[in-house]
Amino acid sequence: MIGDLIDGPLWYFSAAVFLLGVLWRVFEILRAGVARDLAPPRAGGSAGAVRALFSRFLPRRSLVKTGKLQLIAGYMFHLGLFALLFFAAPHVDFLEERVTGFGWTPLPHWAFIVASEVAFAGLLLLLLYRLMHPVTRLLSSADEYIGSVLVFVVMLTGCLALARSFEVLRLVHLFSAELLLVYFPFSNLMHAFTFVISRSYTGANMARKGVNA
Amino acid sequence: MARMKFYCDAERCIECNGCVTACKNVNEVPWGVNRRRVVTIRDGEPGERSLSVACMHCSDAPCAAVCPVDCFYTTDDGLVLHDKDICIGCGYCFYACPFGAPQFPADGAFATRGKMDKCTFCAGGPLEDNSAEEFRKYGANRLAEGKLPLCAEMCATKALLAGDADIVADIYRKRIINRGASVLNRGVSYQNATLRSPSGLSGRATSKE
Amino acid sequence: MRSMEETRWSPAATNCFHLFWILLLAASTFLVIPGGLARAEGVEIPNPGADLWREVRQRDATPVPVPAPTTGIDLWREVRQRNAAAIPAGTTQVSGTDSAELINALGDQWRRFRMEQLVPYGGYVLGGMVLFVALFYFIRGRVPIHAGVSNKVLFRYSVYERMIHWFIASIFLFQAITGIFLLFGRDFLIPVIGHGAFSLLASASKEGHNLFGPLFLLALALIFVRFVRRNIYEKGDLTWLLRGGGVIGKKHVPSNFFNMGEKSMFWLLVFAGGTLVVSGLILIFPNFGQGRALMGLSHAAHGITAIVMTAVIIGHIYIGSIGMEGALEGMKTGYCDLNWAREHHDWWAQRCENEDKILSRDQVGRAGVHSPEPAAGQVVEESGK
Amino acid sequence: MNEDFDQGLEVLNGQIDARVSSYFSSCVHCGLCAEACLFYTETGDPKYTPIYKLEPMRRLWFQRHTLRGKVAKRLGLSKEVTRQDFADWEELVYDSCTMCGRCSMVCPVGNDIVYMIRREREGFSKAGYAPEGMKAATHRALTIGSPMGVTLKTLRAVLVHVEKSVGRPVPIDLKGVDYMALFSSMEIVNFPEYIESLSRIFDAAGVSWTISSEAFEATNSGIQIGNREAAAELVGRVVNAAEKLGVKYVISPECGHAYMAIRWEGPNLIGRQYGFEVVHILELLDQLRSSGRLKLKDKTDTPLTLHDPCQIVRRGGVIDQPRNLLNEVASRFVEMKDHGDMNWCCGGGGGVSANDRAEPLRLKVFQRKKRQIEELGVDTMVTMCANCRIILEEGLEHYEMDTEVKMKSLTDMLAEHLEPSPG
Repeated sequence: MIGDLIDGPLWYFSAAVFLLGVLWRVFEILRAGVARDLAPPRAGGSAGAVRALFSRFLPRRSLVKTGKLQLIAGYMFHLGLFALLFFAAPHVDFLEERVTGFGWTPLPHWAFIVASEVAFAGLLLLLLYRLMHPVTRLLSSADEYIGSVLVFVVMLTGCLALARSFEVLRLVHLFSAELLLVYFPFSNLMHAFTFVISRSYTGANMARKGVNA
Repeated sequence: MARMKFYCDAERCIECNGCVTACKNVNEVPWGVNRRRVVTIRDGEPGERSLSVACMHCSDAPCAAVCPVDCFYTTDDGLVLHDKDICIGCGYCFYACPFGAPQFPADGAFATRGKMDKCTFCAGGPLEDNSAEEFRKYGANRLAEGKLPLCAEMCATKALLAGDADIVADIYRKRIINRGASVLNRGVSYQNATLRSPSGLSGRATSKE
Repeated sequence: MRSMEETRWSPAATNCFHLFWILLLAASTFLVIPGGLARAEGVEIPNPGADLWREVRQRDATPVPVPAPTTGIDLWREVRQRNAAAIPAGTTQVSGTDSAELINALGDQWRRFRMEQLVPYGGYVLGGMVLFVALFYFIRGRVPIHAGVSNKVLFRYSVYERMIHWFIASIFLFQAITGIFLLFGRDFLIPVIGHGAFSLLASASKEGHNLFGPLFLLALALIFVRFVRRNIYEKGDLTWLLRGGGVIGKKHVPSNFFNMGEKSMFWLLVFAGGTLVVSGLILIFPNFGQGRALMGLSHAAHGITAIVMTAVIIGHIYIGSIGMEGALEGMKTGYCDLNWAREHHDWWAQRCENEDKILSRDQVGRAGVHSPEPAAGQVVEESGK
Repeated sequence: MNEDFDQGLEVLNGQIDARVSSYFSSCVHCGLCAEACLFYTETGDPKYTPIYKLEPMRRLWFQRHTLRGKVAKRLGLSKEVTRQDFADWEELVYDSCTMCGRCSMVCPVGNDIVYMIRREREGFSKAGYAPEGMKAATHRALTIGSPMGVTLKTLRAVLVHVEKSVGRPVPIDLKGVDYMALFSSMEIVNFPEYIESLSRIFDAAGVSWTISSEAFEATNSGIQIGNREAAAELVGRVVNAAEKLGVKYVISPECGHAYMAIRWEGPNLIGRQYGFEVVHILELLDQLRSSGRLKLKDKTDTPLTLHDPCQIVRRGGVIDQPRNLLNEVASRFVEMKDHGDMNWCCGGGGGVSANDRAEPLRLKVFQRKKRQIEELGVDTMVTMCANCRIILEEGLEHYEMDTEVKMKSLTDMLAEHLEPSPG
């Protein structure tokens, strides 16, 4: 049956594509390498890399006012998604069963729903911003729209399956998540991993010059 | 065909909650759900009466009428049962039921109720009789075994009667006859509490209107 | 050449819509509510304290009989006949909301309201609205920009305003569709797709509806804060109403950034939307111990306002899309055609002209690419405040 | 310079290293960098969004460095980067970017956008798509020795005046001294008082220094236009001269990109470390101040503010030194709202000042700086970059603010407050 396919082979396939794809992309990026900086540094780069890795989670003050729409919506989406992805009871169960082998304390049901509401509001607003603002409309390519819509579809099917009583709804959610997993490594959804590399490079480089990036 | 009915004799019910316990036990009803309950009126006052109530298996069941997914059905025995595979836990039956029979395993925020649960007259559900799945979802199917609901079977004072309406009516009629005229002449056995005495109307007003 | 007929009728026809909404709102309120009320009045819940007070006020010393069954047989009869009025309040060992109540007094009325009024009349209203819009379109056609599309535009909605508009729009649409499934699905979808499939759809709709509900509150709050100042009624609005939005007198009634119809639409959204949100929250948070009576009433309020709101939004979508040339542009790009503004919001257009705020399409660039927002250093005052 | 589009494309491809790759992978096109760029905020035109300026490079990266891009290109879903793209983007890459690096500071995923612009320019200049003004400046720098055409003769003429004014000879080609000073052409031509100030301060602080007749020019058009060979040649001249004179330090003057070129890019351009250290003049002065060799007197009570040259402060790391020094000579020093590593560029960096056709745009975006000055209400502005200074003066003149706001060089100001050494 198609359900068994989605729940079994397709899941393992998409998980494998995701894992290998992400590893391949990271390799693809690092392969080119970076020339050693010969200029005598003011300070070590590693500390700067770590600092930038964390400091860029917060916006620069001068950007808070002009960028507030993206910032608020962006935080809502990312924090909400993080909470519901890793701390929703069904996800914890799923991860324990299929991935980690151990579980952890999930959010109470109401908090899970609040998190998804926050994430939904954020994603919708971000998508609308992308469509409405001249800058993002100019910048955005099919990649961004496909990524946003896929994430939205995964979240929506998840929300429709909240009752956890219809196998079909769960499979639809799982299937859309599998699509996302397969698409992920080949799109700029990769920023979920590569931001670490980008921030570290920039942070290290700027720290050598004596600037807090 | 038989028409299954419950009858609770309020003259006999002593609010022991045995029926509630029996129901919970035989159907392994989850925590928080009570398919049957005993309600006492005028508790501790003259005229106190108790009734054990559950789903009355109405002929024109409001729950079935309002259900948006049409998950209720009436069996040949006149029982109103529902299909938990269809139920979406919306709670409409709970608003409509006059007896408060529909129960939900949860009443969490964002209307997380779970599937509705109610008295099945110990007749299980739409699944295969006495299968494990039927028991998990609906509880016991005693009717399929030729037994009556355990609540009535367990009733110590035989206040709660269950079975074919005709037989229940016969039993009750006999009781009335045996109880004699005193019962028929309402309230003589006990204190007359039909009328409320207007004792408080002779007081004085402390201010003008 | 456009025919005289078209020229004379089209603006009036547009405004006819707004008038229609207001009438519809009023009509539906009168249609549905009294039925519910009449039944509510028929209920008598025993209340000795109130009775005593009534007797004192009426200086009536005659004892008032309270119908209360004493013997078991009477009690059982009242229960079977769902006669809540005859049964005194009880107690029970079983915990739970309303579990000490033997009879749910409003249950049957709620059932009759839902099955005999909300579903059929709601269906007529929504179906009628769709039919009305379709007929309107086929008879009157699209309202054109009479002076033609010009090369000049006016800045109408900022990015943020367009964002929150489409935000509330998408949420409303989702809620309306899922709500319609839940309300009418049993009658229309079960015969087509069967119980199992519909149950799946209904479960998905219910979960989605409950999850997106609170977001509608957020969206409504954003819309309210942003647009309220431009929607306060002003002097010319009375004229607009008196002339039926242009239907009487058959010509356009001058208006500001928003006309009377749009303002009414806004306030309807605020109040009906507010009702939807409040009643919806009562329904989706059963954990605060509210009883069946309150939830039943909330459901009724939710149903009525949802039907009215959806009908109005059908009209709103019609005017905003195929019904009127140039209407969608403002919400899509942020700029509206100058001629459109002159024909529909002439006071506002005039003020923009006076303040030299007319832009050419070239300035605006590729479909609203240029945006004179505060960030651009060229602060454009949001008009119509 | 031989220009060739295909070679340019290959050079551009060669510029894509792991950093660039990770930056493009991380970018989600959120558009926040636009809010940090004065070319966007002042014009409102979305094409000036920093990351958009990298579109040709991004497409090349996509097609040659990602699996998906390779497939997409083969299927014809991703358009080839063409001459037309280069022509269309030339304005974005050169005219509308001062490489100020403000965007790099705000990117949520930490992309160093300027790093990429710098590399994109390598490809563009190789392909011949660079502004004529910048090409000519680079040509003059390589042939004459200065982008403005300043020769040794010009310098000597200026030094005559300086010597007269200071009353001592200016040391030229002195071997075995500690410091070798560089100047930007702008200083030699427009602000010779800098040389005078330097001379006075060094005399007072007892610094042994010299000027090399072979390499006194600090500016480097090569890194502005994006031409590694030219840049390496220009850096090499300074390195050779300094190593020939055997100095311990080379002083980078009050010039933004000159500091970037000699301090941070230089060793990487010539592929080896220097036999000397590079210090910015203000680094040196602050060092002298803290060690007590530079004594300053008479704090002025005129309210003044500091304009941070991007390449020295945000991209160079000389952030606190100018503030320490300024606080020594001014009692009413106030900061602008966005300052230090988040300052707003004057609009003339990154070669834009050498690019005549960019002038109208440059003057338009100057409004950002103008607003900053107006918000503060201060009538004296101190800076430490001759290019910033000239751009600011031009901007103020254009907006007829030159009567209200005066520009000053920080080094000159320190020289004015110099306490003569007792010895």
